[in-house]
Amino acid sequence: MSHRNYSEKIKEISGVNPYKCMKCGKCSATCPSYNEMDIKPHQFVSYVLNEDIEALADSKSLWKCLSCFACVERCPRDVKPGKLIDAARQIVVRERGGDYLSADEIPELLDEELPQQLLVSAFRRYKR
Amino acid sequence: MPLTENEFRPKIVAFCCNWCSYAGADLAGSSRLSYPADVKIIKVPCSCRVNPMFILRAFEKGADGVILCGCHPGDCHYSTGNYYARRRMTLLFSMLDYLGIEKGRTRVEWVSAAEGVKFSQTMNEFVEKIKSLGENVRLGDLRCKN
Amino acid sequence: MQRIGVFVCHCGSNIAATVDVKKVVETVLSEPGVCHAEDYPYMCSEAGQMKILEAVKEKKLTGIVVCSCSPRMHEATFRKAAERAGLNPYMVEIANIREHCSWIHKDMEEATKKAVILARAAIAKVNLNTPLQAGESRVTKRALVIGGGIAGIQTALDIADAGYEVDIVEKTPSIGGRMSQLDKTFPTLDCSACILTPKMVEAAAHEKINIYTYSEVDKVTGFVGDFTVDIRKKARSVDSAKCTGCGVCQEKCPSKKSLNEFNRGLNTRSAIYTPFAQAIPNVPVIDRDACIKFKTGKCGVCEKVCQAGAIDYNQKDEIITEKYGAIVVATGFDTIKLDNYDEYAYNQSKDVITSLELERIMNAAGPTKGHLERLSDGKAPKEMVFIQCVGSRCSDNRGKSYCSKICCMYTAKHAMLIRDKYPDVNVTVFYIDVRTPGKNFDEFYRRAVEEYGVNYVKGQVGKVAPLPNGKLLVQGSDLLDNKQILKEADMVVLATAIEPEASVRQIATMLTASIDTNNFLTEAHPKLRPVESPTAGVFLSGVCQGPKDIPETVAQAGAAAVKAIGLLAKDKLTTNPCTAKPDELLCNGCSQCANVCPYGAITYEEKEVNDHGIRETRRVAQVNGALCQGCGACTVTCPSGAMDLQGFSNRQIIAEVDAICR
Amino acid sequence: MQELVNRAKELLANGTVQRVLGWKAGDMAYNPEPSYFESEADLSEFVYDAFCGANLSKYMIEASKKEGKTLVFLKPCDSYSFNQLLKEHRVDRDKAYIIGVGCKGKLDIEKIKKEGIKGIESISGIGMEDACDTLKIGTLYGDKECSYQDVMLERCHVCKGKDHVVFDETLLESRDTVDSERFHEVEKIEKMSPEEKFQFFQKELSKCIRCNACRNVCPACSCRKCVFDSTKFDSAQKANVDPFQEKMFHIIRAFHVAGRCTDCGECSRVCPQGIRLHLFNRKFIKDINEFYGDYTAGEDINQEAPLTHFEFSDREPNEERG
Repeated sequence: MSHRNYSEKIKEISGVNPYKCMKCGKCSATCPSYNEMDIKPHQFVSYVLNEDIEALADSKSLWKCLSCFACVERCPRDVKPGKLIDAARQIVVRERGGDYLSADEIPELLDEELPQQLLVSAFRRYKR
Repeated sequence: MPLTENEFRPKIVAFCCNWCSYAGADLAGSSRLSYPADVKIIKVPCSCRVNPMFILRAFEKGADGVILCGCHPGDCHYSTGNYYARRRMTLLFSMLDYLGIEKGRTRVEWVSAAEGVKFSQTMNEFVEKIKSLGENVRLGDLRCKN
Repeated sequence: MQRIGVFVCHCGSNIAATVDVKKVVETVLSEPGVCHAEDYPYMCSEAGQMKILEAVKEKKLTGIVVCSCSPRMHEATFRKAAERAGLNPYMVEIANIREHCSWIHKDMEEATKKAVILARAAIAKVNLNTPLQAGESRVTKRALVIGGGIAGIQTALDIADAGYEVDIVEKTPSIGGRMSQLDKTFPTLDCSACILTPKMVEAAAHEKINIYTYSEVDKVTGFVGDFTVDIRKKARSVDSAKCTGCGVCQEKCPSKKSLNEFNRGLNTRSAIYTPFAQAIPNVPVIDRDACIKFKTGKCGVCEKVCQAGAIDYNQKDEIITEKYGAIVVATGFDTIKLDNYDEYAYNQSKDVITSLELERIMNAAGPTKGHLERLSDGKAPKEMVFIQCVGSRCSDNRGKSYCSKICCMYTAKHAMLIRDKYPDVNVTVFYIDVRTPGKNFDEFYRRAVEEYGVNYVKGQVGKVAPLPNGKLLVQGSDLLDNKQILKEADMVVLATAIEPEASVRQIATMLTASIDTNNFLTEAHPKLRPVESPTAGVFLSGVCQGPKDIPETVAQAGAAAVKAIGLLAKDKLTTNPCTAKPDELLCNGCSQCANVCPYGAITYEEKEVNDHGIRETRRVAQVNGALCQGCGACTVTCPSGAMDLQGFSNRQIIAEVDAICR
Repeated sequence: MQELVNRAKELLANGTVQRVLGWKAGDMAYNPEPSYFESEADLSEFVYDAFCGANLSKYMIEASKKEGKTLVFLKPCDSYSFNQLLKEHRVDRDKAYIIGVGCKGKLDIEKIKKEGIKGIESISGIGMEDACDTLKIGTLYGDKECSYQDVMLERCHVCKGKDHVVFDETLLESRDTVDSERFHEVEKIEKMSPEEKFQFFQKELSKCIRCNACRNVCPACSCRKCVFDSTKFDSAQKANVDPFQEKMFHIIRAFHVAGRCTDCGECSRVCPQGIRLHLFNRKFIKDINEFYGDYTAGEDINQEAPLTHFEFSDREPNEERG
């Protein structure tokens, strides 16, 4: 796939119109993983718009996003950076193939403190 | 969209009230929001001016779809016109449906003067819908022609 | 048979680039009734209009079709041209081949085809046009201003100064509006009350101005030049004629727990109260929901202490019916509710406040007597954070899509005032953009940064969290530094979006004035008629039309006044001739049309008619042409087709349908 | 029946009324026709039996213009039509003396003929004093019998009720005749596919010969001049010039009487081609009831009519039924 196609694919999966972003930075202000990210949430949009998906795919941010969706919740423009990065992640996972998490491993990983939601998002992230 | 041969181009009549929807169509124009040329607009002072006879007439003369646009309920320039139009059209459309004229061929949409985008979207959708229904052959004459 | 001339406008390249105008001219020549067709680069120009005049003369035209821009743009122009040529102006029809054709289609062949069809429909209509004569109606030389804020006051003063009677209807107990709640005003930092109070006094003292406070508009009927309005004077429970404004009743009132609306609910007031010291009129009202006398029947303290004997518990709402020629809406704004914005902790912490609340805190007459302090513990703040665009510029459904326009400037004002009065307080402003178009506005903002050391950070705040130590943790981002910022603040001020006062929707409905999805009243034209409503005789002043600061509001208030004066100065108005007209011979007298007429324009009378030699008395519909606004509701209700609408007759519309479907 | 004649004679004699509007015996037992009776002598031809289906209320429009009062006999369903005309100011209540007459269901001669009974010479068992269970029919081919109920008019099977909504006095007993669901037929059509619906109505309407009987008999079609006869809509009745009205006649007519039609069933009764015209009107009635609450035209003259009234919360035209 060309860069353009990747970019379109991200828009399609996420259902986000990145042009709506007004660059207010509320997503970055909201993000709990901000300090661990190399590309910051408010920058996701420009990577998609500039069709620089490779950089986004190679970024640490892809795997640092907790999918907490605070940015999705608070974005005043319905741009939802969390969905964009989620889409980028899905593309990478699809391309890479293989499962990074099998259901058999779950019991071992279970922890009283662990929110159920995390399992769901882990499956979304690490399994085809 | 250039004209291509054999492509079905529906005839669509749009009645627009002067105060909201006609202005909405103007705004769609000045904002260059395109919709198919199949749509031809007739200006009426208010949606309540549209007599069911006009709609039947359009179908009889070969229209494939008729849409009526007026101010949003509550925003009628004449206060109440669109409420009457709403009842009339509800009954007329239901009757046409009863006679076998698919419901998708008739539509009422409330479009304000500020809703150029909605106007254009509505017309795009409506034309698509009519294209999917194909040519209207039913109301040309409700009786057997031979 | 009409003799119709068709004039196709190029509109420069606006039309001609997409529509083959020559082909349109050529094609329409074969339409029935058409005996002349030509094209011209700008039909609306003087030279273009001359083309019409010449053709009418040479070809003895009886009807005209102009294929051009929207009739909303130039129908009036071409009607006047026809009149100059000696034709009845209503013998003109416009085919809208710009907004409805050339601007939305790209393919020339297709656009040209459509233009021809639109022209054909207009020609079919003109073939059935008949000359129409506009009637006349009288103008009541009195104006109504709804809303007594700075917009309403200024409009009323300007109209009154021109010599016309004006009534102001204000729903709160005093005129003054939002401006009376402000402490200082930008960009000059002068005191709001100091410049507003003289205007309030001037309005109250003006012999042509009559103020109804604590009153609301109940009902509006009629039309431009001749509105009839019912004003509900709510029971004040105090006789304005007797009250001296001494204030003893308020001091002695034992019920003191009602939230003080004027101070945005930051402190309390008595049940009998005047909203603020400079209130006009200086006559208190009794809040009957809070008053012990009204709740339990026992108390009556105010009555006992009032030496003027002005307290009247039995006062009732009074309806005043008055006629007006013009109505100006100046209903103003309020800040939005912040219930949807949990992340800013407005409902969790007393130290998160709106900017309007800060105005009251900074004001000497406010809840803290003008001392900047935290409402939670009364301590002086050291770190203050201002958050911009709270609820503004939001395209999600939590806030408003528009920019509230005034926040950037008043936040700079607040920051500057705080740094000036309390130099030890650090002030940080989180902004998305700083918007300062306006005379001396950007200079003002720059002074806040350069002279007063206000810390502006580009980046919206994501979250405000109350901490156990009583402080507020502000989590923001600095987009230019690419850093996330965590700041412990003592107070957070939210630049809350403004929205039209909630009552405006009801008022707009009564006036049949249109309103947009944000509840702002719609102007007749966004650029060229910004202070008029599309509803004739209704004018817009202030924020009810869109966000504005004080100078803009005052300018618009003056403009609305001028438009109203222009109307009031006329003795007679010409009425829309496109009114309903019954055919007496076809009328059944069934009254269905009268049932649907929103204007009460249809009456019935027993009338002798001559129906092809049969003379008899029949019950027939009569239309009052001055009342009829030409909606056409009656025409469709009429089962016999006796009622028709001039200018939009059944036959005309059917001819258009036929032309389009041909 | 004699009671009616006696009462009419009284009212004529004491000057209460100037004339009587009732039914006159026809040339056959099954075709009495509406008639004025000016004198006692005229009344010898008066008849009221199971074939007096004709709704006399529309004649009261003309009668209202005449000198003095007219005595009119109205069956329960006819009284709805009269009331509706009253609401539309088309009849003058002061010019009418209304005797509400009882009804045991009226008969459809076409249905009798469909039973295979031909050459009818006489029919008995149709008087108001009869049991009205079985008809005894004398024909050229001998005596026949058939069930009264089986040959009743369609409208009587779905009767609105046997109470008069307007009257000065009532005479004769009624009998409940309802044995069908009023909207059953309409519902059946609603369930068809668009193509089936169209086929159905095309078949029905292809029978139409545009004789205008439905329009002429309809009490709601009381316009001084029908739109189909005027030039106001370019829909005038000029054959081959503009066929618009030809094609749309029944739809337009149904819309014109929507909210005003009392479902008196006269249109279907008089149609010489047997078109079930009530299927149009009843569809509107069903929709009105469903969308805007139960409404029976003519029942209460002070009630707001559905098409000249609205609620802010009315349904949207595009909404799917359900």
